[in-house]
Amino acid sequence: MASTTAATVRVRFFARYAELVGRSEAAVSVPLPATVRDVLHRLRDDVPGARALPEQPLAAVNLKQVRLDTSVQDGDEVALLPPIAGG
Amino acid sequence: MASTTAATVRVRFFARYAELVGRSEAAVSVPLPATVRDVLHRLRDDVPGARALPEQPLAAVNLKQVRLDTSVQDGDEVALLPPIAGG
Amino acid sequence: MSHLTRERISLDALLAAVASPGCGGTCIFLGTVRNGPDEHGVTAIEYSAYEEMVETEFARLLADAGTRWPDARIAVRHRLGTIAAGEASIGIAAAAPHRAQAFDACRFVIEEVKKRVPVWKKEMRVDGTEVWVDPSGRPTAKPSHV
Amino acid sequence: MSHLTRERISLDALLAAVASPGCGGTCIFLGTVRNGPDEHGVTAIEYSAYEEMVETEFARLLADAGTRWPDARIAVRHRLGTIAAGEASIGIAAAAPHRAQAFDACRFVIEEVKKRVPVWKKEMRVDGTEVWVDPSGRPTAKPSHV
Repeated sequence: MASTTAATVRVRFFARYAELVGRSEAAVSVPLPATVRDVLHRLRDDVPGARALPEQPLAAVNLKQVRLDTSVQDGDEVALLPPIAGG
Repeated sequence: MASTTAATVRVRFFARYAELVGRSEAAVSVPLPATVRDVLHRLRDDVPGARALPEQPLAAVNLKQVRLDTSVQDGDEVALLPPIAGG
Repeated sequence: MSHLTRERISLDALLAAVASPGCGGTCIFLGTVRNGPDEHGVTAIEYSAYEEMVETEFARLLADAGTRWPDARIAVRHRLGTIAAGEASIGIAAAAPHRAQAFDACRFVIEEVKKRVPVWKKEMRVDGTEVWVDPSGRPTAKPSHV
Repeated sequence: MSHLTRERISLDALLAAVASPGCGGTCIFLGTVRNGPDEHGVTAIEYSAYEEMVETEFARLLADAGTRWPDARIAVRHRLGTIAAGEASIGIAAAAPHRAQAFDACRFVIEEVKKRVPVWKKEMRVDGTEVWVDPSGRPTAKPSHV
């Protein structure tokens, strides 16, 4: 893809997802424009353990839950959230 | 009324009703059969302060709320209850 | 154990009475003597009751709640006497396996108390007046000590 | 003040945070680690969270509650770390002029927490297994330490 700009996002894994991936965070670079879904695809290529994650996990960008088609910018923090079980 | 049997009931007044009547209890005798309403009528005749009570107060017989047409027996405890304001 | 007390209501005692390994949700209600902008300078409320009937009515009411929510554990304590503004007059704790039961059972108890349990209150106001509270309307002011 | 703690949840602190002269009703919810007949010998639950997001999500959630119940005062504390069966993982207190607001606001907060606040739990069972709880289904058993 002929993109002149790339974004590097910090991806964080929590709870069971951190166990599945075998780490609690990763840095991922994607050509812009990009969505959370693009980040997920790149993650599966770059981080072997990430293939164990579900296809459509809950996600947050910069501390706010978002849909997977939400766009990301350079420096964003993307979090992948297992089913919420608080309280 | 030509009744051969009479019942004596203990009537108790609470909260504002005790203040209105000027006492917290009275003994009232009524010919049987009799209802709580009969007790109330006799009370108004016997106890001057009782005329200040409302026509149709909440009433309980033997610790249970009842309608005014409930019958009373000798030895019953009749209580006249101002509007309940607990909690 | 009596449902009436003249001491401060102990939340810890209520919680201890309902705690159970199978209960994951506990709902507590505290009714406190209010002295807000809608009140007229309430310093305290004097609570009185038909005490024998309060006990039997609470027993009936808790039996009713037990029929509706068989898995809930409920404790209730009503305080009598003079209660200063800000202090609790009633405490209810309902524990249940799931939170919906705990909330519903706790709410049921306070709503039924308001309808069925023969307790009365007289507001003590800063201006020296004392007013019987009639929840069916607004309290009617009355000169002190009448 | 943080909504997260690793210490026991203090009911007194929650109550102090919401007490107000104008509030006549306070509803408290405590969520406790359950080990009932439907559980499989749960000795403790390990709670973890996306802590920064928990704080911002609680702030949003309390702002939402404040819009719905402007007169209510609400405090919430979620505990993280290993919590033994019987101990509280969350405490919510809602005080309001009238009890309906207090109940509704308290219930709203716990329901929203279950939906929005990124906290996870792993059950520790007597047989040594550890199981992530997925509220969308039953927890799936998994060998220990995998």
